[in-house]
Parts: sequence; C-alpha cells; structure tokens
Amino acid sequence: MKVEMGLVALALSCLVLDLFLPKKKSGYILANVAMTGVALLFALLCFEWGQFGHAFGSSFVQDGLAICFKGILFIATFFVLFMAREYQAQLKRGQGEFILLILFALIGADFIASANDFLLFFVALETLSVSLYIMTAYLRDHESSIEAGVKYLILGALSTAVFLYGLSFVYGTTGSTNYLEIQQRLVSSSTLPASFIFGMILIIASLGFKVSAVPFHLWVPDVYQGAPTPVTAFLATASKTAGFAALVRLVLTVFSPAAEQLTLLFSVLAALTIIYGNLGAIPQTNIKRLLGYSSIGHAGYLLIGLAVPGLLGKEAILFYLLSYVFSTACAFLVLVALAGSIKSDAVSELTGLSKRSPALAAAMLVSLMSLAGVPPFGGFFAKFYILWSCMRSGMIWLVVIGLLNVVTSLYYYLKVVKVMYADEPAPGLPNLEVSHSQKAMQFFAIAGILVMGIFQGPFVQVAASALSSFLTTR
Amino acid sequence: MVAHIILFAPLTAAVFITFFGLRRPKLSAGVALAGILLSLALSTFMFWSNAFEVRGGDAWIQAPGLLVQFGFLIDPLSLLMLLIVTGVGSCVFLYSISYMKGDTSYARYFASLSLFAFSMIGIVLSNNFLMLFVFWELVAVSSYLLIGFWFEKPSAADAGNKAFIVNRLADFGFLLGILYVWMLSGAAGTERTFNFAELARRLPEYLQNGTIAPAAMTIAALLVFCGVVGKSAQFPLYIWLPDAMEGPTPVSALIHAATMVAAGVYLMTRSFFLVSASPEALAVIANIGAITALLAGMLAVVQNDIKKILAYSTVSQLGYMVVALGLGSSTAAMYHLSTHAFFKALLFLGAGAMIHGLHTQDIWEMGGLFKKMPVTAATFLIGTAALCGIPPLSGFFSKDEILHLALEHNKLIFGVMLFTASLTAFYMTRALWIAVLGPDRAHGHKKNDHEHGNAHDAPFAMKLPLILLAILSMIGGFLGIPTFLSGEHAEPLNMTVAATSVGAAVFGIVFGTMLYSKKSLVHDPLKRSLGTFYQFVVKKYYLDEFFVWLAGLFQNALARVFFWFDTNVVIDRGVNGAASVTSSFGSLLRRAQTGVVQSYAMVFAIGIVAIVYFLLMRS
Amino acid sequence: MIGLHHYLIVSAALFVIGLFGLLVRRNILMVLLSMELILNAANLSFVSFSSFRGELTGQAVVFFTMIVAAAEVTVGLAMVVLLYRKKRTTNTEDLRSMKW
Amino acid sequence: MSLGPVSILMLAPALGACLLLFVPKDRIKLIHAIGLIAASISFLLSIFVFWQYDRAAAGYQFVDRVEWVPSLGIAYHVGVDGISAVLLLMTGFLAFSGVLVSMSVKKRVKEYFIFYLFLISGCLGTFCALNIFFIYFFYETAVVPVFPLIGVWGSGEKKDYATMKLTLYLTLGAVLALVAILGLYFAAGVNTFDLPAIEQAVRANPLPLDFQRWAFPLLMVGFGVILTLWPFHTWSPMGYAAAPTSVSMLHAGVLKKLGAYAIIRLGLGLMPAGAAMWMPIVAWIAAINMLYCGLVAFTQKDLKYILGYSSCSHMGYILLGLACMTPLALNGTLFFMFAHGLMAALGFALVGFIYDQTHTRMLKDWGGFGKKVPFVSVLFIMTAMASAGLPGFGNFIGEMMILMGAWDKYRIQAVLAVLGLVVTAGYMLKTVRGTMQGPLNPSGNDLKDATGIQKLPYALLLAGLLAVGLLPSIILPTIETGTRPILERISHES
Amino acid sequence: LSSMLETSLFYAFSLGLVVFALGVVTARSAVYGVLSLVAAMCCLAGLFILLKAFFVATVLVLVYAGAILVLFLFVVMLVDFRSLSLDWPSFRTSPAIAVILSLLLFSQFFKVIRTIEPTGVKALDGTAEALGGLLFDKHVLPFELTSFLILAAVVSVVVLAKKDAE
Repeated sequence: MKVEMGLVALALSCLVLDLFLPKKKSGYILANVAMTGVALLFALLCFEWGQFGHAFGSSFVQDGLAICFKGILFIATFFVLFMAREYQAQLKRGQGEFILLILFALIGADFIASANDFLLFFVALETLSVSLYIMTAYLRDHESSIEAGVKYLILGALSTAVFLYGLSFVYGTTGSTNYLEIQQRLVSSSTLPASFIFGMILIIASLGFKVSAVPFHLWVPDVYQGAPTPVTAFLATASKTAGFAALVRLVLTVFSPAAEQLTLLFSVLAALTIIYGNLGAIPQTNIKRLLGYSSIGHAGYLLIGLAVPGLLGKEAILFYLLSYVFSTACAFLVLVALAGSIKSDAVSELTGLSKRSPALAAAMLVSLMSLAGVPPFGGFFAKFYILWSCMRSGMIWLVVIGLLNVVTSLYYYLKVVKVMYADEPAPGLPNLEVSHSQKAMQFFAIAGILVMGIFQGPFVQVAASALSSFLTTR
Repeated sequence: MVAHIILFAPLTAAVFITFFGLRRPKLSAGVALAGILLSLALSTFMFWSNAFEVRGGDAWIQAPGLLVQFGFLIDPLSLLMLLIVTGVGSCVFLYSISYMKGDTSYARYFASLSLFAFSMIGIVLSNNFLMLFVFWELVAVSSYLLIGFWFEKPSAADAGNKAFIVNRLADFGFLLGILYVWMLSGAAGTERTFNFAELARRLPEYLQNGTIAPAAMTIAALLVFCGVVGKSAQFPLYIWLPDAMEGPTPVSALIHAATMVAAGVYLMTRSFFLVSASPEALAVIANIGAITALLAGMLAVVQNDIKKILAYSTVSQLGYMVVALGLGSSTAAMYHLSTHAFFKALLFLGAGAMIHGLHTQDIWEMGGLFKKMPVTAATFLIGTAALCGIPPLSGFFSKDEILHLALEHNKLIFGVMLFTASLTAFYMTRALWIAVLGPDRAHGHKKNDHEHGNAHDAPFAMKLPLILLAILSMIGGFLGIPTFLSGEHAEPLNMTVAATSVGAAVFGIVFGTMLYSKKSLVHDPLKRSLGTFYQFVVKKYYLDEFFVWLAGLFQNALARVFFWFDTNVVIDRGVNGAASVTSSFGSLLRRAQTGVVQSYAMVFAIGIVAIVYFLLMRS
Repeated sequence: MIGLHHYLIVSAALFVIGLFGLLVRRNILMVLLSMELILNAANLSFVSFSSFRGELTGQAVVFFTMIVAAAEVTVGLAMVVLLYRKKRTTNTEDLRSMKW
Repeated sequence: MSLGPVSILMLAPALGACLLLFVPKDRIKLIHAIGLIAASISFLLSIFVFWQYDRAAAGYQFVDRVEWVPSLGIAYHVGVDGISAVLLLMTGFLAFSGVLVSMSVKKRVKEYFIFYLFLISGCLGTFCALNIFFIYFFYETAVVPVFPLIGVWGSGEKKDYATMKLTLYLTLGAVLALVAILGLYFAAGVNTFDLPAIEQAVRANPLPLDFQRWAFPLLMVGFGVILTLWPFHTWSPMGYAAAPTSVSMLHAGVLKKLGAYAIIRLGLGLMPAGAAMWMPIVAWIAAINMLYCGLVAFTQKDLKYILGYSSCSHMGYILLGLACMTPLALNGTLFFMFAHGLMAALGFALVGFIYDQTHTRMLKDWGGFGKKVPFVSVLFIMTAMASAGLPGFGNFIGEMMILMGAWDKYRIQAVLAVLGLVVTAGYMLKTVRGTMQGPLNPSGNDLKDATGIQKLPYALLLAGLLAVGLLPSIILPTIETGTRPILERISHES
Repeated sequence: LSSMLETSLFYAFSLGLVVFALGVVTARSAVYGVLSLVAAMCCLAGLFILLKAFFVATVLVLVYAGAILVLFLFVVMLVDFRSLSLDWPSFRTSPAIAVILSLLLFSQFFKVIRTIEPTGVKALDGTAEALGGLLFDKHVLPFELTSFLILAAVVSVVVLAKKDAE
C-alpha cells in the first residue's frame, strides 16, 4: 500500500503545486516532479517485493504479479511523463493539469493491477478511462483530437456499461464481487452456470476493448491517430498493460473454472487480432495510426498468453509487455522529439530521417525492429517466449498464424525504415537537434530493449517468481 | 620422384612467370623453355633407364567411400606419349621464342604454354580416371587460354569459347562414363576405384563371371568415348578444331595437332580394356572414325587458309587413329599418333614460318617460297610427303598398318580409308602447289608489297625445330614404336595393302598436280566443276549451323522460357500475387474502419452476440 | 408472483433499447442519453440480484455506477460543448476525418 | 566466466560495431581501422580454431557455456565441431575480405560498418551456436541488417523492391523453420534447446515419425528459402544485383550456407527419418535448381544477375548433396559450401570492383577489359572457371563428391547435375567473353587495375579456393569428423 | 405490500420504464429526450423501491432528476439542436441491422436469464445505514478512489469546456 499512498500523495501534491506555479512553466516543473516521484516510487515498489498480502478485506492484493504489472506501468508512465514534458509547446493550455491527469490515470491503472475485487477494479478502471478520455481530447485546436476524444468516450462508456452488465451476472450467479470468493463458490458448485459464462463474456468483451482485441478494437486507430502523442503512448503502453493486468488476474482467479472456454475464446480472439492488426497496418500512411494497428497486432500476441492454460503464458505476457513498453515508448519518444518539426504524422514526414538526425532514426529503427520481433531486441524473445508457451499447449495453428504475421509486420515496419534510411530528405530541410535529455531517454529505452533481448534470463525468472508468488499469496 | 619433376617443372615455370615474369619477357621465355627441356631430359632419362612404375601414389581426395589417388602410371604407352609431348613441346617452345617476339603478352603466352605442358604431361602420367579428368579439364583451359590468346580479336575469343564449350559438352559424357566405370568397379562389393591398373584387372573379370552385363561395358565404353569425340575432334564435335586455328600457330602445332587432340586417342588406349570388351562399342567407334576421316578430308579440299587445311587434315588423321582403335588395335592408333605428331607439328610450324614471313594465311596469296624461304619450303615438302604416306616416310608405315587392319576387319571402312588417303594426298598437293611451289601470287592483289617482298627464311630458333621435326618425320617409321608399345615384333609389311595405299596417294598427288600446277591459276577450279556439292562442303555440311541452332534452342528458347517463367510466373503471379492478396486483404479490413463511431459500436455488439452464440448457445 | 426473472428481463429490455439508441442515433447528446439507459439496465440487474440474493454489495455497485455515470456524462458533455464550438455540429457522421 | 576463442571470434565484430557507435562519423580512417581489426580478430581466430581443432577427439570443442534462460532450456552455448570449424573458417575469410572490400564504400561509412559488422557476427554466431535458440537468434540477426545495407547503399532502380523482397522471403523462411524448431523442442522431450543434449536424446529415442514427417519439410523449406530452393529463389538474383559489393559477397558466400548448415544440423542430424521421406523431392528440386537457374543465367544482361542466378544454380548441388544423405555426398556438400563461399564472394567482389569505376553492370557496356585490368580479369576468368567446376578449385572436388554420392541414389539427377556443369561453363564463358575479351568498350577507357592492398582480398579468396582445390585434405578430414555423428544417426534411423 | 399490488406496480413501472426508454431513443428533440430519461429514471426508482433498495432509489432520483438533468439541459441550451430530426443515420440499412442485433441480443439475454435459479426472496433492506456500513468498511478503497474520478471530471470541464481567456 505504501506505493499507492505515495502515488496519491504525489498526485495531490502536484495538484496543490499547480496552483502556485506560473502557468507557463507549471507543466514542465510538474512533469519533472512527477517523473522524480514515479522513479522513487518505482524504487519503493521494488522494495515491496516479498511483502505480499491482502488488504481491505482482500479487495486489494499485493503479490508479485501486481508488483510486476505496476513496475511496467511505472516505467511506461515515466516515459509518458517525459513525453508530456517535451510536448508542452503543442499542448498550448492546461499543461499542469495534463500531468495531473497522467498521474490520475496511473493511480487508476495501479489499482487495477492490485484489485482483487470487482468493485475496486471498476472504480479504478473508470479513473483510468475518464482521465484518458479527457487527455485524448486535449488538443482543443485540433478537430482530430476532439473527434478521437468523442469516439473514445462513447465506445469507452459502452464498454463500461457492458462490463457492468456482465458483472451483474457474475455477481448474481455467485453473490460476491471478490475474485477469490467468486472462484471458490464456482469451484464448489458442480456445474458452471451459463449466466456466469455470459457475464464473463461481457466482462472479457469490455476488457478486450481496453486491450484492443478484435472485434472490440475499432476505436484504436482513430484514437491513436487523433490523440496527443504522449496520450497515444499512454494508451499503447500503460492502458494496455492495465488491461492485461486485469485480464491476467481475472483469468487466473475468477474465470479459472471456465478454463476450457477461455482457451477457445482467447485463441480465436488472438488469431483474429493478430491477423487484423498486422494486415490493417499494411496500407497505413500515418505513423501513429500505423502504430495503432501494430498495437492491435501486439495485443493479439499477448492474448495468446491468455489462451495458453497454466502460468507459463502469463509469464510470457509479463515479459512481452515490458519489452513492448520499451519498444513502443522508444518509437513515441522519437515522434515526440519530432513533434515540433514535422507538419503531420504522415510516414512521409520521416523521409531521410537518418540524414537529418541519425540518433532519432537509429532509435526508431531499434524500436521498430523490436516491435517486429527481430533479434537481438526484446521483441524477439517476447514473441518467442509467448509462442513457445503456445506450442507447449499444442496450439500449432496459432503459432503458425503468429509467426506468419511476424513477416507481415516486418513488411510495414521495414517500409518505415526504408523511408527513414533509404530515401533522401527533401532538399533544404535542416538537421534536427535533439536535446540531451531526449537522447538520454531514448538511450534508456534502447538499453531496455537490448537488455531484454540479450539477457532474457533474469526477466524470465522474475516473471516466473511473480506468478508463483501469486499462487502463494492467495 | 623423377615423374614428379617431369610433371611439375612446367607448372613451376608457369607459376614463376605469373608472379615474377610478367614484365620480363625474356626471362619468362627462358624459364618456360628450361622447364620443358628439363621435362624432356628426364623423360629421355626414364626412357633409357626403362623406369616403368605402376605405383599407387598418394591419396589426394580421401573420404568415406572415396579414394582418389595422385599417382603415376609409367609404362611404354605413357613413356612414348611423354616423349612426344615433351619432345614436340620443346620444339614448339623453342620455335615460339622467336615466333612470338614482340607480342605485348609474351610472358602470358609462355605461362599459358607451360601450363598446357604441365596439364598434358599430367594426362599422360595419371594412374586413374579422375586424375586424368582433372588434367583433361586443365588442358581444355590452357587450350582455351591459348586459342583466345589475342582475346581482343572477337574471332579469337569466340573460337576459344567454342573450343571450351564443345569440349565441355563432350566431357558431359566422359564424366558420366568415369562415374559409371567407378560404379562398375565396385560391382562385386569391393571398394570402388578409379585406378587404371585396378580397373583393367577387375572389369574383364567381372564381365567374365557375369557380375556386370556386357551392355554395361558398352555403355561405359561409349560414355568414355564421348570425351574422345570432343577432345580428339571426332564427328560431330570436330567443329571446334578449325576455329581453334585463331590461336598462335605454334600453339596450333603443339596443342591442336600433335598432343592435346591426340589425348583422346591416348585415353582410349589407356582404357582399352573397356572398349575391347564390347564389340558394339568398337563398331561405333570405328564408324565414327571413318566418317570423321572422310568428312574432314573433303573439307580440307575446299579450304583456302593454310592453317584450316592443316586443321581439317588433323581431324581427318585423328579419324584414322580412332578407326584403328575401333578396329581393335590401340598399337596402330598410337603408332599413327606418334608419326602424325611429328609431321603435323612440322607442317604447322612450317605454315607458321610462312605466315610469319608473309603475314597472310591465305594460300592464294602465297607462292614461290622455295626461293624466299628454302628451309621452310623443303621441310614443308617432307611433312607433306609424310602425311600423304609416301614410303619410306613415317606416315606411310603407320597409315599402312591401319589400312591393313581395316582390310582385315571391315572392307567398307577400308574403302573409305583408302579414299581418304587419296583425298589427303590430293589436298596436300593442292596446298603445296599453290602455297609453296606455285608462282608468287601476292603481287597481283595484295597491298603490303614491301613486307611480302622482304619475306625470307625464319631465324635459326625457328628453323631448328623444323629441321628436327623433319628428321623425325622421315625416320619415324623405323624407330620401332609398335614394338616398343606392344612388346611384339611388328608384322612385316603387307605388300598388297602397301601398294594400294601408295597407289591411292599417288593418284591423289597426280590429280592434284594436274589441277593446281598451272601458274596462271587464281581461283580454285573445283569450285566450278563441283558446283552445289562444293558449296555444301564449303559450308561445312551446315554442321555449325546445326549446333548454333541447337545452342539457340537451349539458350534462347528454353532459357528465355524459363526466364519468362521466372519473371512472370514465379515472381509476378506467385510472389507479388501473394503479397498483393495480403495487402488488399489489409485494405479490405480497414474498410471496417468507416470513421463513424456507431459502426464501431455495432461491430462491438456483433462481436458480443457472436461470442455468446459460439461459446454458450451452440452446444 | 413477480420473481427475479421478471426484473432481469426488464433490465435486458432496457439494455437493448439503450443499445439500439446508441447504435442508430447520430446526435452525440442522444447517444449519451442512450448510454444512461444501458448503465441503468445494469443497475436494475444489480439491484434485482442484490435483493433476491440477499446480498448488499450489488447496491453498493449501483452507487458507484451512478458516480461513474455522472463523471462520464460530465466529460461527454464537455466534449459536446467543445465540439460544437469548434465544428458547429454534434452529429457523429460529421466526425469521420479519421478512418481506414 | 571466461570467454573462449569461439566466443571472442563471434563477438568481436559485434563489439566493434558497438564501439563504432561512439566514433564520430567523419573519422573514416578510424572507422576503417576498427572494422578491420574486428574482422581480423575473427579471421585469425577462425584460423586458430580450425587449426587447433582436435580431429582425433572430434565432437564439440572450444565450448563456452553459460546458463541463459534456464527455465526454457536456453543457454549461451557455443563451440565447434568439424562442420562448424570449416564453415567458421570460410566466414572468417569472407568477413575479412568483405571488410577490406567495404573500404570502397564512400557514403555514410560509419553506419555501413556498423550494420556490416553485425551481419558478420550474426553469420559467425549461427555457425558456432550450440543451442537451437541461439542458432535461430543469430540467424535472424544476420538476415535483417541486410535490409538497410541494401536499401541505403544498394543500387539499381529495383533496389527497394529487391531488399524488401529479400528480407521478407528470408524471414518467412525463418518463421516456418521456427515452427519446426519449437515443435522439435517439445518432440525431443528433454525440455531444452541445447543441441548436444537434444542430439543425445535423439540418439537414445528418435523423434516420433509423425513429427518428423511434418517438421522436416517446414525446416527444409524454411531454411531452403535462403538456400534458394526453387521456386523460392527469386529474391536472390534481384537482391544481389541491388546489394553493395561486400554485402553480395557475404550474402552469396555465407548467408546461403547458413540455411544449408541449419538443414544439416537440425534436419539431417535430428530428423533423419523425416528427411528420408522428403529428400527424393528435394533431389528433383535440386536438379531444377541447377538447370533452370543455369539456363536463366544465360539470358541475363546484368552481370550481378548472372552471378546471382549462377549462385542459385550452384545451390542445386548443395541441395542434391543434402538429399543423398550418404557420407560421400554430405562431406562433398560441406566441401562445396566452403569452396562456393569463397568463389561466390570473389565473383561479386570482382564485378563490384569494376562496377565502382564504370557504374554500369550491363554486359553490353562491358567488353575487352582484360587488357585494361589484367589482374582483375585473370581472377575473374579463374572465378568463372571455378564456377564451371574446373579442377584445381575447391568447387570441383565438392561437385565430384556430390556427384559420386548422388550417383547411386539419384542417378537421373546426377546426370542432370553433370549437364548443369556444361550449362554453367556455357554462361560463364559467355560472360567472360562479353566482359574481358573482345574489343575494349569505351566505358572501360578509364579503368584502373587493382593495386597494392586492393589486391589483398581477392588474392586471399583465390588462395583459399586454390588451396582446398589442390589439397582437399586441408579441410576434408575435419569435415568428416563433423559429419560422422550425423551420418551415424542417419544410418541408425533408416 | 400485497403481492397483487406488487405485481401491478411492477408491470406499471416496467411498462413506464420501457415506454420512456423508447421515448429517449426516438425523441425528436433533445429536451424531450432528457425529460423522457428523467421519467424513465423515476420508473426505475419505483422498481428499486419494489426491490426494497430504498437508498439507491433515492440517490437515483436525486442524481438523475437533479444533477444529470440539469447538466443535459444546460448543454441543450448551450448548443443549437434545431437540426435534431436529421440525426438518423444516412446509411439506411444500419437501423435495420441495429434492430436485428438488438433482438438477437435480447433473445440471448432471455435464454441466459431463464437458466438462472429464481431462488431467494426480497429479504434485504437497502437502507442508507446498511449500505453506508458496506461502503465505509469493506469498500472504502473504491469509495476513496472515486474522488480522483470526480476530480478528473472536474478538471475535464475546466480544460475542455472553458473558453480561452483571450
């Protein structure tokens, strides 16, 4: 709980600080404060490893799984805060509040990772979502941003409603909202009531919306494209991580009695999602939209981890998410660094980037290659790990689909690489200057990608012990 | 060890020239000559000391199931061939020193020539099929390099390519033959071998006890013979040899008259155990030889280029040798090979001297040479006589042996051979009258008068080989070559055959003299009198056209079809098709992204309905 | 006798009506209103289950649902205002600058 | 943990590349020096490893092993056996000469060298990794840097298409193979990717036949793509034509062999029964490769296309050798792989050398260069001869062994293979005729021959080619120690 | 309450709920829509009372009739909704699909609901006291967390809807 308290304190102190800071600088300073706070809290989080247990009548749980997801969330938020700091000029107004909203969203996401009760989970989810709706529409001068906000809000609200309705059935069937209690009651009953499965489907649909699983994904490209870049980054990383944090815990607890149906459901969803995301990305010309489609594809790979029965798939999800966060963050760091000097988010704006700024191009290259799953980057082992676990459960067809789409994804990523490296920049464009702090952050992300890609062992070990601590903490 | 030195001396010379001699022409010529002379000296030493050896040699390629040796087989056959190669080789090297003087690539010439000598000696010394094949290919390369020596000249470059390709085509069969023989050698479950001695022991035995079928032997023999057809320029692959005359004349003398082209005959002799066991193969070989001899003889009649005349003559004489093989006597073949090496090398070198002096190869621009270059003319005359089979010159004896053989075995072939003998005499007489004895025709229609007028006998370095070879051509019949080879005493001359053959030769000479001794002759009188047939022969029986058509079939038709297939089917339809299906699928998918938020909600709802249906309602 | 099923069916009807409205109305305001219907369908379901199962948590959920609904409506209406100011429209069919 | 020579030779280029990241991009000489040092460390160590490899003891030597991801059975495990030792030697040769040739790259030198060194490391790593995961890891690492290398430094109007196609094809193959590899992990039932451990397990109980039946074709096609298995060959000529010289060298020389290596190691070594089921088909495809690609090479007008198709055609011999699964053919295949690596690299290097000066590779724009560049032209002719299977060069011995190995098993294909030699000679001579012989084409008026250090890479490659061609016993016994266990398993399972 | 009365009240409230709900989705004017919603919410509150969820019923009426109604009306005043009758989809088939979809969904709901055991009686009193105990004890964490939710909503109004100073 210390971390959560710290987080709340951080958010509130930022809120107060915002009142006293000069309008023009508040965003910058708050971002720095928040980054420092998040970094410290991350350290604190690490020290909480081992102190596992429940709180608030077991509606809050702190175990390895929660800590791992929180760690990923903190890293993602750290990147997003930095992006927000560099994005001040584009925001134009409400810079301080922007940082606040990121922290609110983090609070929501953080509680999602620890929630052991649907009630807490629901409120946390809404905290995250509402903050995101607002941030998505933050660029008031851009129609696309408002449009994205509206779309996200409407569909998000629908998904909330579907979630609630599903929850009511789960609650009605079992008479509880606590994960463990529900699981116990279901295990003790001889048959699995249809109403429970019905509720489960609705809940999964709603969470599928959050993690952008086909067919609940249609908001993704539009919202990713329209939202301010740091928000897109947040959606792609932290929000998705939160969704998977919830799904993993639910699959392991509440839904575990329906393992058979889950495997069927998630494997089909995973296949559809992988195919849709990767094929849909091919014709895209907007880099953020392209990353949106690609994030759908990645959600598909992550869903494979859910489809695989047992704990291995979930370990793979942890690894995958962290590597995905590093890679995606790296790509968005580049986009944010470019934000001031490109006219639009069209891929063609990156033409000749390697000439204009080798460092940015290299960061983008590493990030895209990692996303595509090319060794020696983290994305490779992530895919390998998850497909390995899938193969273990005998779903060869899913492995084949996953692998074939690696090729597809390589195609559209390489198209971007080609634009950056092979094409000549338009004459007269100046070289781009990248600040040291930006370089440092990119370096951090690249280092993460590389370390995860080469020294996979420790990460796998942490993931494994996270899952085993989940078992012992219950 | 001696054999090693014989083999590697020319190679060392070649390597030395490549690394150190490219800018030092004189040094490189000296080194090359030293190399071949060393080989000659040691060969002679071996000959005198009767140092026959049939050693296993060292393992060259050793792998499970395969042992290829690097070893020498030295017996009378290889020793004789070795002497011819190094002997004629030395003459040609010596001759080349002044013949090639002033050429910009003087050193390269000697390097290539030394490489050739190395490869040729390798063929002779090899104790197994694969090693022989290695050198067999190497002579092809050196021949390619030497034919295309003046590679800036398109015709020379083309000729080199043609020679190489035709030989490769023949080696297709030869290599299959080697593999086939290799397989047969293990028919009884023993370890397979390429070794000649071992094969000669095993194969007849296997044939005897039925381990291998007679047909198998025929196949093996004919496949190996394929190589001979290429290298020894037999019908229908002789087409490369006349073109090979684009190379420097000493090269033609050494490679394309005396040694390399004879390598095929040597090979057949070496592997005679294959052929002798198969009457069918023998018949095929004899017939091919006869056809070659006849066709090439006729071709020689219509040539105007002195080297081409000699080239076709070579082909024709090779036909004789092959006939001898086909009739079952390798000794006769080798006998004719030896004498032919002497007089044909002599003729080529003589022709070279004429070309050197007159700067033309057209016999109709020569003439009156006895005055200008008496030594050349005289040796040329001796060579001609030897070729025509005038007793007691060397050609008479060897040719007589073959005719005798033919008479005994196959009357038809005898007739053909006899006709060819007469044809030989005829075209050589023609060449002699027009190019050497006749009046100097160049003044009438040639521009470089001053050079022509200054034509004189070659320098000593060129004359010496001529004289040496002339001597050999004269006494070649008395050296006891058949005895040396077969160990038996030569049969006495069959007077009937001898008389017939001399008669045929004389007929040819007389007829030739009648036609071509006229001083006023400017054009070939045969052209008019033979009409269409003459044209047919001039066009080389359209055999080249046939091959061009065949090559075109492969190169243009089939290859183009494949290329078309590659670009339009494999790539376009297959690859791009798959790619475009994928990406159009992508475009199709994104149509779901209408932009209207309610349609997204609709899909969301449909998704729920579908999942509920499939997961809950269906069962 | 009115039982759990009756209430649940009413709630289902409410859900479906709300969904229908959400799917066919093109005015964002109407979409938000339909959304309220769906949310309250869930509320009804919760309360019925809570009542019939004798378990109070369901009603607690409803309490939170209303807070969430209020928050979402607030954000949604803020966006409507923003959108209207910017584009003079509240029709979702006009919001398709991003597609495909 | 102490790193053995194999680790060092494999990591040296990668470390060099990392070092280059911190070098300013205008310090060309320093960049060259680092690249050269890294490559020469690999080169010298590859010679050292080859030389020090104990043939009598055989097995895996110079082994470095560090647990990496224990729960998945992944360990950093490198070492060499007879096969790897020889292929590492070849890669060492090519890496060194490739870096030397790369010195002629003028644009964006730093990035070029970074990518190039990574490429080298990937190749070396594939050959020496003893953990299947790492084999795949390095294989992919080698495949992908080619994309920017061709995309940025390549030439020709189809460059973009070619490089995309190449990368996608190879990745497609790789993922197919990965399916088989993942299946292998579970089929072997020892819960490890460790190659020696799996080999041992397979020796005790062979993999299930059903598994072998479906996994082998995946592996064969997957790695066959990079081996230009017909009809998956079309990426190759196009890719080579677009690639810069040193990349073509490495790609044609080494990368193609990665595929063959993986098929031998994983396919023949672990699933011999599956291989036996499918190899008759492969043998036919091999024949198609040889003749079809050879004939297509006839029609080409661009020199690099000729070399590209020629290399596809030569891969037919490797495929045929693999298909035989007999000692002679397998040893011959590896021998041929070594020789072809050097030969292909030499060919591309020479064409590249002249192309750098003439800026055209069209046959019609070349001609008569023999007089202008005697050194290069002599080497070019020798390369052509080697390519045509002339004795004296390593290719000949490899081809002969393959032919003899194939003779008993696939006689028709063997006969077609011999015919393939004729075809090769045909287009190679045609090429020599069109480039080096005949009257001088004006485009070559300013040609300058290689001088001094420029000659080194060519001379080195040729020397290697001749050395193994004349004295096959340099590498043949080592190859044999490597193939023996594989052959034992083949005979055991058949 | 007698069962007869309860039954009739249930049907009355249910009918009202459905009718007003339909009124919401088919309203030709935003004001009608909002007012229909409030009416529907009142019916819903009636049902809640039948279910003895008194506290929730009260809050529902307060929230909807009070807060949300005002909010909506405020926006309706702010925004010009004269063209509301044109807000049906331009793509003619989508209402049909929506109808079919809704019916399908309803039938699925129906099937699922039928499987639920109708056990238990309304024995529970959802009073403020009882609920408060639950909220401030067991579910205090989500309760506290809602403050951030509301805070976020407040921020949204400030940053999104506030007119720029200039």
